[in-house]
Amino acid sequence: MSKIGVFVCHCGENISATVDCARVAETSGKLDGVAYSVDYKYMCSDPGQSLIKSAIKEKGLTGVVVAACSPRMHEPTFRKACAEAGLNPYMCEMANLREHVSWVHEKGEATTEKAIDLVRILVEKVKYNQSLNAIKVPVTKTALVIGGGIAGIQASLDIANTGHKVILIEKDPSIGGHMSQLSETFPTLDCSQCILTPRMVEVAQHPNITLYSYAELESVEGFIGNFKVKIRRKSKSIDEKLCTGCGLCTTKCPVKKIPSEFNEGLGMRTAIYVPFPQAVPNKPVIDREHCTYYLKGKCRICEKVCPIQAIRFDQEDTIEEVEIGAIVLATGFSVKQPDFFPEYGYGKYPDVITGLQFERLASASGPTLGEIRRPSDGKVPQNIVFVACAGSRDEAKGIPYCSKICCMYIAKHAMLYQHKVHGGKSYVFYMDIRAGGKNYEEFVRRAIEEDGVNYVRGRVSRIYEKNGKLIVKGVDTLLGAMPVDIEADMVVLATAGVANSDAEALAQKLHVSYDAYKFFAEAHPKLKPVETNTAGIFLAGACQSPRDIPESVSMASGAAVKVACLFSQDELTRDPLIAVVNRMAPPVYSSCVGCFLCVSACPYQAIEKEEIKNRAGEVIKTLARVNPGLCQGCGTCVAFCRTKSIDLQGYTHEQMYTEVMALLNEY
Amino acid sequence: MDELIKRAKELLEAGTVKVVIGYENGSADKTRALFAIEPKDADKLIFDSRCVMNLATYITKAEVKGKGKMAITATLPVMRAIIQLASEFQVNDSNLLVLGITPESKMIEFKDLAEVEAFVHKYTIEIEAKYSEKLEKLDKMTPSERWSFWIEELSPCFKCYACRAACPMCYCHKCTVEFNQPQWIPVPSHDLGNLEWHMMRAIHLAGRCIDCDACYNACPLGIPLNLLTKRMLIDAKEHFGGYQPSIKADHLMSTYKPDDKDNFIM
Amino acid sequence: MTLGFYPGCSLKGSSREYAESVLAVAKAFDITIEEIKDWNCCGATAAHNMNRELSFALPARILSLAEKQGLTEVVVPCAACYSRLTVTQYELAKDKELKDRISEVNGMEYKGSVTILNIIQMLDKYITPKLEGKVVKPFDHKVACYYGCLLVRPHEILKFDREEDPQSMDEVMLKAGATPIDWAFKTECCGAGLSISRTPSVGKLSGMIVGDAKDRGAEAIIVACPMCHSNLDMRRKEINKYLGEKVDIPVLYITQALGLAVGLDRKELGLNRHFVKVTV
Amino acid sequence: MAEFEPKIVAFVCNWCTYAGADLTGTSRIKYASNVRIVRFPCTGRIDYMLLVKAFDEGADGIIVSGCHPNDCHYTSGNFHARRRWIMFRSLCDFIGIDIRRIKFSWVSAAEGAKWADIVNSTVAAIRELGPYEEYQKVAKKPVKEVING
Amino acid sequence: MSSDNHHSALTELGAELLEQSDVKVTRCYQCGKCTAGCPLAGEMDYPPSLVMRMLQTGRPELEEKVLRSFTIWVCLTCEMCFARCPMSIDIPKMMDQLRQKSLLEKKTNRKAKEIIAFHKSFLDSIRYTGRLYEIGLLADYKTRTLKILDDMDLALPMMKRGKLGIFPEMIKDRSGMASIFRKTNKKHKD
Repeated sequence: MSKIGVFVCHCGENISATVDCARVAETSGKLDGVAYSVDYKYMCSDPGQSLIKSAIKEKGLTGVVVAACSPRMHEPTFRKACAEAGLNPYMCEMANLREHVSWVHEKGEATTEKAIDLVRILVEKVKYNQSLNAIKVPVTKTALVIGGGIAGIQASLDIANTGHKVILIEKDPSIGGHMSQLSETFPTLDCSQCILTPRMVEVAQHPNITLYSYAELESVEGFIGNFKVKIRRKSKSIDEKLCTGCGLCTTKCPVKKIPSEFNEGLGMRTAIYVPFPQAVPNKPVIDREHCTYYLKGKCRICEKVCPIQAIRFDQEDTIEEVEIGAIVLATGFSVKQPDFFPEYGYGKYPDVITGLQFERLASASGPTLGEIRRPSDGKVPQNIVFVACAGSRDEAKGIPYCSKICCMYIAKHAMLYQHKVHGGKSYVFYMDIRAGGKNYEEFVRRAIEEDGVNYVRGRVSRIYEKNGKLIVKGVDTLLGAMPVDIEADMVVLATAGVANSDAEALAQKLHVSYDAYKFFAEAHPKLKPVETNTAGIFLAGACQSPRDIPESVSMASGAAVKVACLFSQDELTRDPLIAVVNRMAPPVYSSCVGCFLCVSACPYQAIEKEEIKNRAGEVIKTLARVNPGLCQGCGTCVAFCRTKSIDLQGYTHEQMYTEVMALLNEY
Repeated sequence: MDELIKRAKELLEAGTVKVVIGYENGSADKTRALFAIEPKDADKLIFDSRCVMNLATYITKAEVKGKGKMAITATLPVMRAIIQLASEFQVNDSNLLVLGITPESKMIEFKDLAEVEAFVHKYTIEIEAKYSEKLEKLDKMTPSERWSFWIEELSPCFKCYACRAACPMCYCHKCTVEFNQPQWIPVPSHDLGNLEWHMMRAIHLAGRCIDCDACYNACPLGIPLNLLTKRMLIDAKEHFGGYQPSIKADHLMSTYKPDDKDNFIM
Repeated sequence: MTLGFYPGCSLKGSSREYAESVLAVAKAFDITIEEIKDWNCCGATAAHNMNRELSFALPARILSLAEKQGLTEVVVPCAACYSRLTVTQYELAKDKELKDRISEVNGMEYKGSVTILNIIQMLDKYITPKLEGKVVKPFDHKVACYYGCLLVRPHEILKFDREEDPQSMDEVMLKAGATPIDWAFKTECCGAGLSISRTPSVGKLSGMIVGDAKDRGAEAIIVACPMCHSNLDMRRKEINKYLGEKVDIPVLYITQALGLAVGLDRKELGLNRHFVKVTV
Repeated sequence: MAEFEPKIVAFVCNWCTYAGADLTGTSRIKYASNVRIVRFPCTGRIDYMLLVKAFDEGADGIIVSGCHPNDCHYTSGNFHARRRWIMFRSLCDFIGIDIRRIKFSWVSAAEGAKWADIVNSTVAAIRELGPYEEYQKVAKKPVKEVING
Repeated sequence: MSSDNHHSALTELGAELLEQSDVKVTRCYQCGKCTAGCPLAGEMDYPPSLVMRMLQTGRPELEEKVLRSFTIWVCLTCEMCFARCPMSIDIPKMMDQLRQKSLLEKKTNRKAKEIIAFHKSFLDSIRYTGRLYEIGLLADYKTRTLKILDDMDLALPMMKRGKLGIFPEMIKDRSGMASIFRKTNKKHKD
């Protein structure tokens, strides 16, 4: 006979505001098999947990149902509490009264009735729960960091400094990411490259870090502590061991008119190239899409000029297979590209540029050596307009969110412009100034008060060219919505920060969740900001949402600590929620008939054949067997088995059947 | 079928096989299964148009299998069943020899099951016209009419399980209906239980049924339950390009294609 | 090949040259045009400004008549009529209650089965594919294609071309041998419905359009809407007053320009009816 | 007379739709309270017999929901599920079970609003169809009557 | 059961706009892009974004000002605001609704007299003939507004060019047309 305890949480007022918690507890107390029921303000708090623990001990409970928030939030908390009181943790289930009831329905009879139903369903399920023991698995203490921007660099260095091995992969020829493209950084105006390049060099020289530039993730298998990863190392067409990085080849390459990615198309590069002078590794790659030899079969000038014969035209991509214990995703973000703003003429008017392009114009290492000159004719713009929220906070264009970093970099851009172009006039069209951060607001005030940047509150409707000027049709909403037209020489769009175009595919490869905008999803918005829903995979930087440098760096260090925590253990425990093939007394041994159709249904190749032998060693029956190390507990085999011979612990036939029965019996 | 008798005798005499499964004359002008163990038993072997029972049903039975290597008189449906069973690891070359009978009533002895498979693949499974018409008629009905049709048709069923016994694919030691923790299918012969039993049987045969109609032929009440499996056969063809029993290929329902149709999914 | 035809009021009155050129071009390409019998006015701006139900009832009656007549495709050359008919079709498809109410008001069944084509869609579907070899007198001029408002907006409902910097007219003109210019006022409003009641505003709005076309060297402005045409052509006095100079760039319907390119007679195309003399 | 309140059972996977429904809550989006969610690890685990059981027990409508193609936490559980649903749905239709009462959907962890929409539209659709009396008439038929009859 | 109470933040007018034209005024975050692109914002007493703001406040005196505004009549329905609105707010549809409410409650702006007169003349023309009779429209408009001399310089050349028909085009089913006007005109008499 079951003795089940039901613990109904008010979650402050989050649940009790619309659900009559006392009635839920009272009604549940009358259910068959329920020995104790109570409601309490905060069940997850210390006194709340003590309430559960003492009830388990005093009433000798055999099962526990906590009716509170989502099990995805607190199931581990309450299972741990049960274990501490001596009850097997898998005898505890949660009814989701907050996310699935109180937060989504109005106060009323029907809402409380639903809460009671959910509790009853779980009470019935718990009756069929079984004590289970956690599974132990070993840990491979090497981390994979994907993406070599500032977040990936920081995470790699931090993990490497705890004494663990790191493999850092970067899809471009050099690490550095967007930060290496920036001119100065807010709110201090220190030079981006000056603070970044020492870190890049440290990565290259660190004994614990293996850097694979020009490499991408091919595939991932396995699970926390035990990933098997394939890395595609794209052919650089050079012998990296031989190449000294002298750069002779890049000066002699005849294909010189390729828009430089590093300079955001404002400068050119050659087909064999190093993206920028401070690149790490500082060795060239051949861009096969533009190289004359690969296109036409002739040229090979670089090969002729190379003093140490390091060019390898026939080099092929290689696949590196590595065993990994944890993964940090630090793949960063992109900015929206042309044709997204037809009303602003981006892509049509050369002097309408993006913020990232402005960074290159303002950078001492950029195409204009830091002078603000407009792309069309190289003139110094005397009137410049900065448009905030170009794409961001624009639901109609599919980007309702705030890109967060633009308010600050616009202030920086306007400030840099005023510093560099004396007598120039700058305008910022903005809707709100979001400058929450240490010394951020002060920085914006400085731009307005000391550098004389004209901030106009309103959005720009259209930009068009007239007699060599860019007419910016805006509005000043603080002047009773007065239309404002400005004749500008150059316009800078604070383009929205968006997820990389391959983010979705990468997320699918790794089985991590992503949001509606393809940014990777954290496991909990507050308490698990660097974890993903897939154990052992962590997030750092702007791949999770647009963020600035200090935030990316702190997040990277946070992810690194999570990896270090994981690597501090030699073994991990895993939930035993896995499939099991039933066993029976001889001569049947199992209801499994060995058709093995489950084998192809299993996504993890976790089902094997097991031979039952008699004393003479003859095979008398062949059955399916689930390898507990490989099974991840999806249950695809369970629903497929005709004889119901496989069952899934934690979600057994009896448990699920009972839930459905309980669901409707007293609906 | 002198040739068949002769070969069966040889096999038994030589000890190549321990049992030859075939047809013999039964009562009331019907045929029944023959299990020839002694060479002389083989004299009773017959083959004619009355021999429609699917003998493959027996090759998974412990009583038959336990005797040692089997030889079987196999018409096309029987051969199909054998291949399906081989793909489900229930029979293999070491325990079965096939004495095939072609649709032209000629005997061929197959070297191994791979040869049987090649032979079977020469013929695709086609739904007979009389059934296509019935299915079409049902398709034209409203769902409510179909519901009444089936409730009425299935209502007399008293769960004798003759259909299951006759089906070569129903070889499980413990059928879902015998699973009582939980009791998936209600035990009494009640409309609901009947419905669930036949639905479950049909879906378990999806991608496996070789359309031999043995179930229908065995049903004492003449319930047209083979319409259900035929429907599954048509669906398999329409949605997934159909299937042929094949020893090595993945099973239709335990695999998927990333572009399986999902226009019904919101 | 038979195509349904809804001319609308302007094409029977102040813009009859538009109708003439549409019919002439259709004839030249062996398209039989069948006018909707007993058609009524679509209600234009006045109806939707004053009375929502009426603004759906009038276009719905037109579409019901077309259905009754067995027409499956109807070309609506006037951009304003095109907009009203399409909006009505969209709203009635979305709201069954409204659809039933309108059918009742009209005393006519409305199914919503007719495909509505604007003039560019008609040209793209039936004429430009057959244009090769037929252009005997290429319209060899720099042209500013003016789309106006109602041909492209709201995109959500019309789903035609794109709202900013549309290209479909430019492509047709390119095939007719013209050089379409890139300019900034393709989709700015000419003042439309306020032509009579607030003429000075119209002078300014239309003036900016004609001014930009002139500044960029256009030799003709190409339009697909009778309201745009009357504002840019007949209001030239007010436009010139706004611009402070005399601008005599002619305004042609796209079907007129296309007609000239395939060698149709100037009079047949109604070019003699313009206020600003067509010198191209 | 009180409006008919359909009984709806939702079979959802833990990683996408359950999490999506959690997000509906976190976003405070309101929806009809007629639905009861049963949590499965994956749509691949959802036994079609459970759907039949839900009707047996008096459900008027069923929602089955999981991860979008390629988003499955277990790589391919949803693909397997989809293939089974195709066959199962067709069989139901052939038997005469009203398949308008079984709604299949993909709702990701990011689609809180979609979950609310799915529930609301399903409730509205089932409300329009009315109680599933046709099925209930068979399900609730006493066993005895069959034996005697 | 769930309720649709989440619109409770709206005023009566706000709720009406949501019901009739799918415009939820609270969606506007006052970026001003509609005003920035409006061809006639300069001639309006309240530019479109300001109208949105006034409606958002829910203050009866501001709602009243909107209904009595010139803005709603000078709006051309050029659809530019809707096309560029980052929140996809259908301002033109909302304007239709506001105009009709203004008419119904007899709150029309005095400066809009000519515009309204033109619309009325236009609809009258259709009511009686089924189609627009341009000369009739002009004559009627001129009687309504006493602007006898305006545009006379256009009329003659138009006739010369065959652009003005002397006689009205009439549809056959004129009683049907009259019935449509009658049935849709329950609310307001002009």
